[in-house]
Amino acid sequence: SMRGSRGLCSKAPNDGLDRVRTLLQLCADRYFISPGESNAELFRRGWSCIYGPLGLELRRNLLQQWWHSVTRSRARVFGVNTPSSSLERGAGGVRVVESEHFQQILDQSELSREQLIQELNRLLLSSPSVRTSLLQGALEQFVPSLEMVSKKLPFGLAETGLCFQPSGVSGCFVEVTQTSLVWFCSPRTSSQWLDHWVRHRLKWWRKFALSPSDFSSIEVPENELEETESRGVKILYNFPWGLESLETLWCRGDTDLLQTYKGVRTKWQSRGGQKSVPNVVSVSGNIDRGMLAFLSNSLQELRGEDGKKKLQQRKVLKLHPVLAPVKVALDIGKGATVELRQVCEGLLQEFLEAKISAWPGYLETQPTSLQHLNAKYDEMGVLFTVLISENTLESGLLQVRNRDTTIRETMHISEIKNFLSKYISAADKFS
Amino acid sequence: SMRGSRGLCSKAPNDGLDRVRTLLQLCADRYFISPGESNAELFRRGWSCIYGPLGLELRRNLLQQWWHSVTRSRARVFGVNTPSSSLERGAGGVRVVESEHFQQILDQSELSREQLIQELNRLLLSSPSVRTSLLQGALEQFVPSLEMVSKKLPFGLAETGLCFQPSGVSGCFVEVTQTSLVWFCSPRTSSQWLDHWVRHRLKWWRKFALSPSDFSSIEVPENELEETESRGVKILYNFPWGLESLETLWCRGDTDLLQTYKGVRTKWQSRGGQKSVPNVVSVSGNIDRGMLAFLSNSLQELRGEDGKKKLQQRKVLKLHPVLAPVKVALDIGKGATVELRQVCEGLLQEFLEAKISAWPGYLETQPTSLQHLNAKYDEMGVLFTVLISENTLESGLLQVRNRDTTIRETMHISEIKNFLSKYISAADKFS
Amino acid sequence: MYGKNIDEHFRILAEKQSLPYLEAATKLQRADLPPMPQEWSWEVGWTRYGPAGESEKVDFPDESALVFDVEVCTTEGQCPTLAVALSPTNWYSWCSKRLIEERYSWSNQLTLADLIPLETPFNSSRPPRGQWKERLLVGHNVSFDRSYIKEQYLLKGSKARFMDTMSLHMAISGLTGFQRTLWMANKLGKKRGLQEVKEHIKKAGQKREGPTIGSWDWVNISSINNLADVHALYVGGPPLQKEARDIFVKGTMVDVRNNFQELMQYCALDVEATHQVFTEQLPLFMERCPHPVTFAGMLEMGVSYLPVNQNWGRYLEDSQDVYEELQREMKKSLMTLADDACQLLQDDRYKEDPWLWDLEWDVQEFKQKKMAANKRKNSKTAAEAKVSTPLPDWEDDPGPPSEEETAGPCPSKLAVEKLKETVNRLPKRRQHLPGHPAWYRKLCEKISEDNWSPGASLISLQMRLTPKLMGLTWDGFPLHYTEKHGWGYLVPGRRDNLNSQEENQEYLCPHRAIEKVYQEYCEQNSKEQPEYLNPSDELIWTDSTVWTKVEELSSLEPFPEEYGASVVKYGKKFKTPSQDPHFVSEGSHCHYHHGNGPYNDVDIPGCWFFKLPHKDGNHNNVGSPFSKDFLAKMEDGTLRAGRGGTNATRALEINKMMSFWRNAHKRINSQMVLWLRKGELPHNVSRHKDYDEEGQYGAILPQVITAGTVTRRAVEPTWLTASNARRDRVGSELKAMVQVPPGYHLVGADVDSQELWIAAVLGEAHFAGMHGSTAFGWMTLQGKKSQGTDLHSRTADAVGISREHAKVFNYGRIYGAGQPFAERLLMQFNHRLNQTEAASKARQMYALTKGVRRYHLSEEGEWLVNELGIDVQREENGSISLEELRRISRLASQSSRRKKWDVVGKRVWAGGTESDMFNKLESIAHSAQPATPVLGCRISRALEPKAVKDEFITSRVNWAVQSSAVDYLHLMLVAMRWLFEEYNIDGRFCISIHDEVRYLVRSEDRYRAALALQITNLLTRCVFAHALGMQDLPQSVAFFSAVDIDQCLRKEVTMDCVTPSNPTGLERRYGIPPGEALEIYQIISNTKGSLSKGK
Repeated sequence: SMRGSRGLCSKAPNDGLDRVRTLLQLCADRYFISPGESNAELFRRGWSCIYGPLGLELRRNLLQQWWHSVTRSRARVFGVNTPSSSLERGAGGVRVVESEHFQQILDQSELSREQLIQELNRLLLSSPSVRTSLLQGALEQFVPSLEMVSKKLPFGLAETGLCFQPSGVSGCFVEVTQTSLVWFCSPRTSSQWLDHWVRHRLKWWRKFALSPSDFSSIEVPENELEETESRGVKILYNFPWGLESLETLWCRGDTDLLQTYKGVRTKWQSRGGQKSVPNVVSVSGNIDRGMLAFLSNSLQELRGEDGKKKLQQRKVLKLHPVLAPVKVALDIGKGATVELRQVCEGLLQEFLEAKISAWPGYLETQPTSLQHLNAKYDEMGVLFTVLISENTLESGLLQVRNRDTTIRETMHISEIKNFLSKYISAADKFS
Repeated sequence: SMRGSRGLCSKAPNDGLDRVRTLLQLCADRYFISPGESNAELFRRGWSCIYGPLGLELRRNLLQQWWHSVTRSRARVFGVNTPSSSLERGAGGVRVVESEHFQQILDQSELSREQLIQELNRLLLSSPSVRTSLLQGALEQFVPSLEMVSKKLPFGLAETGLCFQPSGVSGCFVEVTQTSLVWFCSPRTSSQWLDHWVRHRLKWWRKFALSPSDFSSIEVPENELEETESRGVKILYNFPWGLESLETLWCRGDTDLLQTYKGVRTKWQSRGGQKSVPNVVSVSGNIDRGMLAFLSNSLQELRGEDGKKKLQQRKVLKLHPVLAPVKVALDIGKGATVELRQVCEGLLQEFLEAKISAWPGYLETQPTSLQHLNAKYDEMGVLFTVLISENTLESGLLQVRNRDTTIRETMHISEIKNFLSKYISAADKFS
Repeated sequence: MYGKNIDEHFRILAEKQSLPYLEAATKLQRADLPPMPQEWSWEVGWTRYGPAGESEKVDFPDESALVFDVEVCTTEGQCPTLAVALSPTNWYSWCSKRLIEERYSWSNQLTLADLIPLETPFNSSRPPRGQWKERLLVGHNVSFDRSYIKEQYLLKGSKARFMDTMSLHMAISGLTGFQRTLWMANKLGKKRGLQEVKEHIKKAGQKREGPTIGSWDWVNISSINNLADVHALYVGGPPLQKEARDIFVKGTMVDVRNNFQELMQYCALDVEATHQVFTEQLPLFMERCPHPVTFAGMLEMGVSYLPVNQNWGRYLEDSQDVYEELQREMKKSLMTLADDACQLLQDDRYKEDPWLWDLEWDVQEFKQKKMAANKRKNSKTAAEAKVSTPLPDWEDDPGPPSEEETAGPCPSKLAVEKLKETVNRLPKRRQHLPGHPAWYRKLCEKISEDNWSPGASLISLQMRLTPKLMGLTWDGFPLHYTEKHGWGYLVPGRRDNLNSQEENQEYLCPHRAIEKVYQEYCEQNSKEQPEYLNPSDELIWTDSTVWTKVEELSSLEPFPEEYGASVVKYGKKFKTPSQDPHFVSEGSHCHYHHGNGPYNDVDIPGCWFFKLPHKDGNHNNVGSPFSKDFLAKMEDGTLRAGRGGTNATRALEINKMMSFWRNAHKRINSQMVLWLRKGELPHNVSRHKDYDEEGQYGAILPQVITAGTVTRRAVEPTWLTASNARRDRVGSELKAMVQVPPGYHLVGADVDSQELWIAAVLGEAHFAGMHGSTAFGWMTLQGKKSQGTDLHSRTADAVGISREHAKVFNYGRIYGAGQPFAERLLMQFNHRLNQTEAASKARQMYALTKGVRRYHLSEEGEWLVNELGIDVQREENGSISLEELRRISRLASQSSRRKKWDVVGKRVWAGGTESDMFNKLESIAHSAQPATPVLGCRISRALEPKAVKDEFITSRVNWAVQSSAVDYLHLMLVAMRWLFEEYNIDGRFCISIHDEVRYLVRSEDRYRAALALQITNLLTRCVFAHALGMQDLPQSVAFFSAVDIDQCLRKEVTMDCVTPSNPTGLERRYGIPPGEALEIYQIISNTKGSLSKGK
């Protein structure tokens, strides 16, 4: 290719980086993320960024799948929701400060330098700090939940939510959407439970992947474990730029609980009267990076040849049907008449009511070639494109194009909704 | 009654406050919120608090319904997601500060008082501020979204997310989960669109209400409008302590957009080439308070007489089937055995797979009277209680108690799941 | 001014205005018709047929006179399907595009191009050479056909006018509503006919024998309104065949295509018949309504036009939306009540419920198939073999299942699957909610239904158990229903039936609980006394509803004053409640409650049963306590919900809010709106600064039958009867949705107390020939509502009722209703009034106003008196009282064998404020050829004394007043047209709603139009005075008290029409500011007193 020889960018063409650039461009072009360099960078690093409608929908789907899989996997996982900021957490960390109040202190000219520092310190300590992970919140809900589970182990508390994490650059934070399961069990079984959850999680990630082997798990070497952790496992994804962790599972022993409750053991005395402190297994993931992983995993670049035998790259986001943010796009063939539009609107309503997310392509009034349209929808990961034409008004027949096969099938308008529902739920069940 | 004459509490019994107390107690007892005075107070004031599994599920259901109703109501509403903190917003507001960095500045003893103040000011201004509403984020996504909608009005951007709001006490913030729809339309139609959305929203709130007329809308009096707002409507709920606003809709004119884009009009020149600046209609709600409204609305206190003709208060949370956090509870009649438990587990699994949220009452091993059990489930708003007994093992027959009629019906185990699915989806459709 | 006097002036105006149309009508009448084509052309648009059957496609029939008929295939929308027209020289046919061209779907929004052109070529809204011609179109119920004519939707231009053979028929030979029933009865034959009459009488609420209809002559000189019967009346010959019509009503377009020739012919035959009818009618009409103003006025009435805009669609949507939401809320409330009531099943608590004790509370047993004996044995052994493993003590966290365990099928799932197999032991057809009480089961859909929804979803307000679920009370007593007596209530305290029944009654009435309910009610009421005399606005009737009521009641009223002999019988005929066989049969009386009862054949232990009062008299059963008649009782707290707190009360409220839209939405939705494209609007609209490119501008042509009643008043079901906007009625802002296009205003006014003035001025002319010479007349001239000196306030004071109620009385009386009507109204207004009280009040009021009857003896009578030597007490004018009359007739019959002497001559009223007026009205009614005093229009042949003798007197009295009011309207229309043309005021007639006229006027001309209206009123009143021989006119009635200049149709220019479907009001929601209401001095100052432009 010509690219290598362009001016100063004389580095050897790096397929991986090329791929990244393609992916990020596609995400910005196709409404997954809001355009802009810095936003793309946040996204690439697995942090919450500004998502467009498709990115948002994809993340919603992913979160929903996570929630469903974790809370419904056993009878003993309960959801909780804790605030993202709290006053009670120790010193340090990221704090939320009201700038007016801060300013007021700075403006008090009667304060000496020392008094000023004292006042500011007091302000800082009285300001709520924002969480960096969901773990602490769940630990605090351990005792209030005991009654609900009849004081019996094991049980788990699940939560998803925003966390603030240091970005690496001093004073800068990033937002991350975390998923967290905190599992309370007996010390004896904690390692077994860790294995159980690793298996469970890895299976989940792979379920939606186009090439499952890009997802893997790795035991954290002992020398990297922190004090309270007896074991750790990471679930990794093989990004074009290398492996990155999507989810981490730890055997945390009993230290966390002891710390949270400052050793008041009676609080969790379970019914049996055992004396041992419950152990904690934590499972926490970064759904923003998970999303990037699935996007990266599902992007297929295919060489296609068009009519004039010129080489062309066809890019398809082969997202899993359950994850795909748009299941079906509705378009009008040639000659958009009022009646055709009416049919589209009716069909769209029908899809939306059946909770099949649909793209109102028919609203676009500028003429586009069918080829361009298909390319666009492929890049959006749209499962099916439904084409309504003059012929539909007479016979009720539609053209339905499949993203994966690119084949166009004729279908009757009365059957399309059920077909789509069936297609999606079957993909959910059998993958 | 005796109440008036009790000791110091000689104030006339206030029905409304009584009701509030009952409601808050019930929410804490029945796993809607985490127990504790301060948490209950957050909850009562319509702020995000620590939710228990039932509260969380209720909020999830509510958010999902909101999302579905807003984004699927018209083809032209798109979801977005913007970060909760940003650097670019002007001075003031609530800022996120890294305390280590802050401390470092304070610790620099070589700095004079003035230098210190300067450094701190710089830190403050370089710290990201957290949003108090979702509006600004959506405004910033206006131009990036234009291409998606072929530069045609109207369209809307929907978002839900955490916002930080002043609590009224200086330096204290509360978290609130907001729902926001920012609707861009032509100046001519903005007032009509406001009416449209008011109707749409009010209808939505009422859809799930037990007594819909407790939800009402009121036009904001002209003298209470801010400069940029030409009209405003609030959707109110009649709480026992008075009316409070759940959702606010404003006709905001074009000022916001002009400010956000600093007057660079070319950015939004729509295809028709009209010169007018699009107007903004904003619809923003507080889903935490909305949840409280539905809880308050659905709490029915019924006088019942028990067998001994003693007056009894039956408390039922008649939550709408779609909202109810637990649709069905599974319990074992007298004498739990391994076999009965197995049936329960199998049934639970079946429910969870069908996405019918179920309560594993059978895990409770301490014997409870049926009356107490029913009372508990009524207070949890559980739609149906399925009782599995010795007889079930023989005939496959279950006892299914309906929350609303309190009547126990016999049903076969092979039909219960479909019955529940049908019940819930029908309630969704016909209410 | 033209002519010698005001009457001539108007004659000249009217003749000038109607001349071209009259000429056309004459041409049509005298035409020698061309032969009807044998073969109809299958082609889009118009085809003209020559005398030899040759056909030619034309743009439109360019003729000055046409008889015309349109057919619409109603199942396929509002688009006209085909039409036939007939001129004096040619036949024409028209086919729509939708008929000829087959397509899968058509737009449901009609455009001008879909309609039938009569004056303009295709794709144009201007006539050839830019000249509109005067054309006359004749049809039967022609306003229906008019609504499919293209040019009629244009804001300006068309000079086509319409003559309706149905209206002509009403004017010549129309029937009153009651006569119509009798006519049908007569036509349908004796047996079925009698039944119809009986049914009508029953509906009207009378159990007494019907009135004796003495004369049936009128039946032969009249008919009901449809073309076939009208044709039979005027033309005769073989009856018209109407069967083909069914295809248009029920069939599809395909059916129409398949029967095209036949249907075209059917349509043409109708046209032919209409022509024949018209030919016969025209001379009759001219003879009976000779004044040219009548003809000109009717032409003008026929072109009403209601401008609407995009807000019409919004209104329909909003109203329907709010309505449906309320409907859902109501249902939800009722379902919740039903659910809550189920709890009474526990411990049989329903037995102690004052309302629900008599519902069906039985439940069913859950059925399973009986197992065969050997099977049973097997399962028994299986059961014995079954191990029941006790739960292990909860061990400390068993840990996760192993990988192998999760890999295989889950054992608990298998257990469930296995159990599911027992489903074969259930019966094929599942029981329907066996565990629920029977009454609840009936409210639930079977789960096998396609659209199943959970809960008591079949419940409705109309069901018998609903009032019980709501715990309704009447004055504190729980409601109860019996088959025999309908709805009533239970009053506790009865002792005579306590012991006898208790053993064998399945359901026992909890009379102690009922007592408790009443006690609580009494306790509450000692605190807050409900106000009973709150005037309820439900009873603010329009004058036409008052008349319907009067006609209904008076047709059944005995005539107490007629003939000496029947007077005696009257006392027996009129049953007092105490003679009702069901009434107080066993002498068990309720000492503390008075009402409609007790009915002791309802044997409920410990309770008396009282019926709810009925508006048509207490012997009628009440079918539902939620009917419109009880809305007022709910508002004043007589009827209230006692249970379920807010749910029941709210349901009642919602019921009220929905009432308007429930009754009207079908009619309103079917209004045909035609939207005009920009090029179809006049330039002054499309180039106006307020013109909105994205807005919609269009019109509705209300289907007004210009003379739809026997009084020649116009009839139209939606706009002419629409009430004003009410805060608590969904959709009641209807009228205000008629909104002007940019650059226009609606200018109009109500004639102040039109009918009262007409009645008064007739009486005064009769009495002294001077304005204000009677007490009644003085009140109409000088009385002011604000000072409480107007007629209604005076009546209210005199009888002690509200002004609104008094208004109903007054109109009723002036329309000729008698005392029984007044009694019934009184009891309806206040159900606590008993019959005697009501009767005495009514008598008092009638003596005060109408006066008392006095009689003049007939020749025969005078002869008798003379012969028998009876000493008769006479007034100055020679009249005698009823007592004297009775004495004379008694003496006469005693002293002779002849049963009946016709002793009565003229009857007069005396002593009341309105006696003279009634004497005048009756003198008109009794004259040989009753005619309106001003324009001389004769009464329908079917009501002339020649045909009906002395029957239908009330109708004739009413006719004299109302028909004169129609003359008033026609005069106004003629005058307005003249002034608009003379002074170049750019505007058109919009609509007249009885005593109200509205014009659509260019905004710059609006004040001049207002002045024109004022002058019109002045001239019209002058015509009345002149015709009655009075040469002056009091200034207090000369002008409208206000002329409204507004942008929409509404009662008051300041009404914001806030309703549940329009919560923010007209101004905020639709941007319509308040209009101006200007009195004469303001108008004079605005126009500098001149009608001329630019002064």
